[in-house]
Amino acid sequence: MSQTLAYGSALREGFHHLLSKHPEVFVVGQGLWSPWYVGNSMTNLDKEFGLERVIDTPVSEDACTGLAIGAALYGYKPIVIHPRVDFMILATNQIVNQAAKWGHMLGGREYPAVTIRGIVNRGGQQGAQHSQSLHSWFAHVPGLKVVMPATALDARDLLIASALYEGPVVFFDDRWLYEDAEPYAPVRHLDLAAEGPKAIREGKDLTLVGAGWSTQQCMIAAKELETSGISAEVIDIRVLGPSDFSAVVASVRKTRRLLVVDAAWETCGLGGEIIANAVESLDLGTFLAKPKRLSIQAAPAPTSAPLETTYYSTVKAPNIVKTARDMLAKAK
Amino acid sequence: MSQTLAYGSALREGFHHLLSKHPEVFVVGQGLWSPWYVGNSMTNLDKEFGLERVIDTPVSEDACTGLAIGAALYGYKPIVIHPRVDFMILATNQIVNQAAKWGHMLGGREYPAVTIRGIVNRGGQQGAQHSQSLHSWFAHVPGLKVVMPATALDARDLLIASALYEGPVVFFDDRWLYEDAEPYAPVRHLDLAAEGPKAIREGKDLTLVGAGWSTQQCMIAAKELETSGISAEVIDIRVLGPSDFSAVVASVRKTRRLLVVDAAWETCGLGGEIIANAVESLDLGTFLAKPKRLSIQAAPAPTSAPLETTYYSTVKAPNIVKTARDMLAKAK
Amino acid sequence: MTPSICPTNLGDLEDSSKYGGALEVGDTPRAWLKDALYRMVLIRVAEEKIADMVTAGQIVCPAHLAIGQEACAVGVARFLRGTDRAFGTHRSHSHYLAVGGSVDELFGEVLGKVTGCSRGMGGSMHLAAKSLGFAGSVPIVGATISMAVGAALAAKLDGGKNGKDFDVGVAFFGDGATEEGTFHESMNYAANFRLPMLFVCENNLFSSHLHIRLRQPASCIARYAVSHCVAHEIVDGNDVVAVANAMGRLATRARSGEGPGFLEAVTYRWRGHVGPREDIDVGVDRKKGDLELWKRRDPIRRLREALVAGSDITDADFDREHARIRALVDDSARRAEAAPYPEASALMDLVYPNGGKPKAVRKS
Amino acid sequence: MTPSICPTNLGDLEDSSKYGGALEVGDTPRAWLKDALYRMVLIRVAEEKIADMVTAGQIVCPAHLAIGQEACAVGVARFLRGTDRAFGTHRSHSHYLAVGGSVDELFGEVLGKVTGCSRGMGGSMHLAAKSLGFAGSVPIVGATISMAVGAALAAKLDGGKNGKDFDVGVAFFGDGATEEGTFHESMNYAANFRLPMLFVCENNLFSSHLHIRLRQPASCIARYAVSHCVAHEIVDGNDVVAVANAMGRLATRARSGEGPGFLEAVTYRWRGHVGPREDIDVGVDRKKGDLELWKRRDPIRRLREALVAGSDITDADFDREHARIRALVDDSARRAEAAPYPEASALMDLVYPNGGKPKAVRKS
Ligand SMILES: Cc1ncc(C[n+]2csc(CCOP(=O)(O)OP(=O)(O)O)c2C)c(N)n1
Ligand SMILES: Cc1ncc(C[n+]2csc(CCOP(=O)(O)OP(=O)(O)O)c2C)c(N)n1
Ligand SMILES: [Mg+2]
Ligand SMILES: [Mg+2]
Repeated sequence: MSQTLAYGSALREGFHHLLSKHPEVFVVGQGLWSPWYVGNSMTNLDKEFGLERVIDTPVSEDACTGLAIGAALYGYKPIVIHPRVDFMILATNQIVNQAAKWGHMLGGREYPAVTIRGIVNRGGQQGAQHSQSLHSWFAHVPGLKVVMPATALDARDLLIASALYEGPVVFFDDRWLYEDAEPYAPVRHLDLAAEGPKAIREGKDLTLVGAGWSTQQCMIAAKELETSGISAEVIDIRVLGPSDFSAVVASVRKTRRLLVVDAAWETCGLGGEIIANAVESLDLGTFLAKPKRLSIQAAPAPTSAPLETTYYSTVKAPNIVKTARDMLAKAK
Repeated sequence: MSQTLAYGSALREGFHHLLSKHPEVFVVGQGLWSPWYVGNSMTNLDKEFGLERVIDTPVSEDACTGLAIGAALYGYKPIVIHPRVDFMILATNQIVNQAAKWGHMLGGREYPAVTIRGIVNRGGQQGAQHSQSLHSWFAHVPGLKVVMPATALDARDLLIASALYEGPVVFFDDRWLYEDAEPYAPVRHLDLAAEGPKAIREGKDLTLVGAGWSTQQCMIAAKELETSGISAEVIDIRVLGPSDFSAVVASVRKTRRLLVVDAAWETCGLGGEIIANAVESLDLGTFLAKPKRLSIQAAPAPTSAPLETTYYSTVKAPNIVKTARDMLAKAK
Repeated sequence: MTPSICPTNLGDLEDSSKYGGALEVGDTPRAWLKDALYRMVLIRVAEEKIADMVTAGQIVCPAHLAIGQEACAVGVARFLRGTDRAFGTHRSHSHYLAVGGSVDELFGEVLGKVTGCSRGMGGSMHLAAKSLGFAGSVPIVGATISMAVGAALAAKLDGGKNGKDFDVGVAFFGDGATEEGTFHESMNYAANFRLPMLFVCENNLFSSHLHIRLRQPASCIARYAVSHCVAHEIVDGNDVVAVANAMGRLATRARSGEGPGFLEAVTYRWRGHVGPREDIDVGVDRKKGDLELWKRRDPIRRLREALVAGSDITDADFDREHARIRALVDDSARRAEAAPYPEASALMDLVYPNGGKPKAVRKS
Repeated sequence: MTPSICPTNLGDLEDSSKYGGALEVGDTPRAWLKDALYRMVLIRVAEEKIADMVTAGQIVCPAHLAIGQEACAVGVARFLRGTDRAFGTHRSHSHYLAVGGSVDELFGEVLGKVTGCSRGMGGSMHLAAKSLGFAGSVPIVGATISMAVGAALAAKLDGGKNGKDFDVGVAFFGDGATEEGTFHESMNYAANFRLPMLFVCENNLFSSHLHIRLRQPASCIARYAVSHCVAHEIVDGNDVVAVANAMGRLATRARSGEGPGFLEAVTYRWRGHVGPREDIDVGVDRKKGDLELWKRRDPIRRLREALVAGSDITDADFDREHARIRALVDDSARRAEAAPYPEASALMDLVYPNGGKPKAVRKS
């Protein structure tokens, strides 16, 4: 067992755990018999667990997802893999109209215990249709659990918790995190219903909030801020839907400054949600600076190298640092 | 010409205008050869303009939408009709991956001048899959204009402006508004790029913000509040995407209280967006009360009569009135 | 594989002047025929009652009636068992009742009462009777087809009971649903993975207001089965014996691991697309006379005539049983009207399993 | 309509040991054959250059190469004109060049330069040359098929030029794309509305890493055309003459209002699904020997041999022209490398028409 665990390997360990210990789990989606389609997050699972439980599929996102929902109603706990969120869009009807609502509209007798994994896979000049992170959409829809791990251990343990959860989960992981490592720890058994945002770094001057990859940018920024004497608390959202942002509120009550970083478009997104929630939950006098959010610019992803660099720069650590400094410099 | 114009008839007048004056406009979608599938909003257009320009279709939301986008690249200005937003979900890929991004990712040489109309059609115990209003989703996506008229004249004139706009538009109208009438006025020629939120009622104590049907609930509430001496300004959002909420900000600067009503789910929705935007744009000292939003409860739509009544009650005028009174009663 | 023959149009099967006589029942067990007859009567009578209650304003939720199509559901149900996994549509009262769904719970559901099969949360378009083999129904057209394929996959993973006696996934859907891409994706999946799956298309020639000739280049839907290399049968969907026999053949193949089957049952709905009327919302080019002709293909009358001709029942038997069923349905409706609505708390409590609350932490 | 014959497997067409010889060029005009030969060489050489530049790290964006498949694009292009409306995929360098797209703009685009055909905003997967009949390409699998159908609808609404000489919509797509439901929806639309539409499936037997036998129950895609009542032709996609002739027949029908056509061109990609390698990302069960055999079906060599055999060209002619093309491609690549990137302002200015700014108010 290695001393550290990287995010990509952690996901694989999560799948391995699930397939080893839970005969009712199977995985289905595009790229599962390929050695790299989904990075190193599922390598050779097909060889280890067989083509019956690690099912590669035709290019049919909708049916693939519906199939998993159906199997989930009959004793299985399938995990659907969409190698890109952009492709998962073709399964929106199955996720939003069927999985999210099945339990409620049929009287709560059963819920499809399906996990729908969408991989955020962008950069590398892949362009507009290979770049999206639409987690805010799914957080908008009641009936879905929406999970977005930022750390290797969470990637593994929240994947396991998602797969074992009794209802539908949309699970986002981010290829930009696959190399991020942290000290190894054995599997923690989490009940997804009990999981939510939490502080992963303590601080007193400012609360940085991120989800998935942007959480790690916040961590980098927090370390940088520390060098100039600014103590930033970092809240990792982890579970976006159904939303419970009380950890953010508690943190801001203490730090009195809120900066949300969401590596996605701004309008009707997670950043605004968290700010609105904080403002509704706290006395306005709490805030020593206006709450702020950093988002990706409101454009499709470009491919051209310099434009792509600009495109992602707003949500990267240097801009977080700069914005945080401004917030501390300014009066209320 | 009648003295008043109702929302449903106004839509029909908009279509009639477009089909009469603009040979490049055609309409395509489900129910267009039926006398009532889309309420009274398109009655007999097929008879008047022919089955070649008023095209009823197979049950294929994705292809129907893609087809319109394709025709829009070749000189036409098609309007796609999705009789329910719930069905439009099956066209998400075409709307979000193709229409929204085509212009940008292909270098801005051309944009598909397509209007995609989704009808919000709910209540009447229709249940979870016949009830959704996902306007916030589309406002999240750069490249789309998102339009949501609240009044009869706007329904007609913004429909015309949407169809004649040079890029893709998602247009939401609401069956609950079809009987709402206002004094007749001839067609105003609007440039959609110049349209946005605007005050449709002046007031000084409180800003109520709505979009589509919720705007009318705000208007009813404003009249009711007037009877108890509270003067509410009402901002009608009209255009959600790309967002420009400066009219809201200007109003709140004056009234110093903000209550947003969005007849949809809360998390990552329009209400939070408007609140976040106002908080970012105004000094926090501006607010005499914490900004607030009213949304539909975070559940799929139930069918059972009493539950359905409860479900929609949070965004109806009586609850707006009550909430506004509370906001005025409370200190900051 | 060698080239196959692909049908195009339905010919006599869509000709309303054909197939009007008493059924050929052959050696079909009489006991089942009588069951089938009265099961169809139950569906007819229950839906007529629902129609009346809609007209009277007692039922508000949209109700899509399968009156005239009863033989499809009842014929298919003959070879289903409680562990099978059938999924329905917006028009599924017939499917639900055909597998033995409770009449009380049907009326409870359409009235939005807590006694409904979905505890009043779903109404007419959300029926389920899982322990009887009916997994559930929803109105998004085509949406349950892939779910049924997933249930078939689960059945295959289960491994079958006696060696290969797989449970089957069943998708009921209409001709309109075959225009949704997901139908084709699902067929390809089932064929590619050789699943114990049965596709049942009730081709009633209409999707809402549009006749199939306005929506597709040919009227026979089974041509898609040919293209997906799925075994198919095409039958008079108003002949419960023909439906059952064809289903039996396809189900036998599927259960023994030979792969999916496609059943096209050609039929006709008597009422409007939604609602109780025979003259409203029936179809833009549907004439009154069309319905008169199609009524001569009444699945109930044709079986009744065959059984009376064979002296298996008398007309008096039939009338007595019909009256008994009518009384039973009326009672159910009354009980449902008297039943309570769901608690207000159901709205939020049913969104997530266990009301969204954590359970004890699991160990594994 | 009478029943049709539906093909299932491709037989010899997917047998890599078949079809290796010189082409039968028949009475095809020699001038066009030479054009076709050198057009294929241009595609080959340009993509080899792109492959090298990817290997060298000069090109970063994902590049899906059609090396080995050149005859499909060039054969189809024979009967296209600038007012036609072809749409492509992630693998569309060949389509773009086949209609005459600028080599400078191709290299500009894959390098993300403002000189690119999409001003550097899209890269390899977003090519367009609209005035030449190539509307655009995108990588979401299947996504442009319905758009092409819409362009065909527009052409039909335009009314055709001489009476019925309609422009056509053309969708290029792969075998994998036929697994997306939208493909079937689009076919049904085109058939139902009898549109001047041509579906061109380059069946290269693979979708990414998976062979068609792992994804579909049979290898011939044209079976779907049969089910949708769309006229079809199935050809050796490495025979540019066969492709062109089949396309010609289908295009003639479509232009004269007889409805859509479906062309299945069976071919093989030599490199990986994405990227330059012949041995990486090629397919999970693809062996080295498979490619060797398929290379004997090289569309370029087979046409060259036919033309040399017929004394239409000499080997020296070919070598000279090949070298000229190579130099031209190298020049284009150099110019593209030297060209500027788009202005930073393009990122936001191109999101909406006219930079999102209002125009003067219209009157009508
Ligand atoms: C995705 C979607 N699109 C459209 C509709 C509207 N709709 C409800 S039923 C129906 C017709 C379906 O026809 P068919 O499948 O033949 O079933 P039938 O009504 O004839 O039983 C349509 C179009 C819907 N419910 N869902
Ligand atoms: C909707 C969607 N799903 C999955 C992908 C990933 N993907 C890119 S190309 C491809 C294979 C397509 O195969 P085919 O259509 O046969 O074209 P080919 O690559 O063989 O030219 C896949 C699955 C995608 N781009 N879009
Ligand atoms: Mg039908
Ligand atoms: Mg392919």
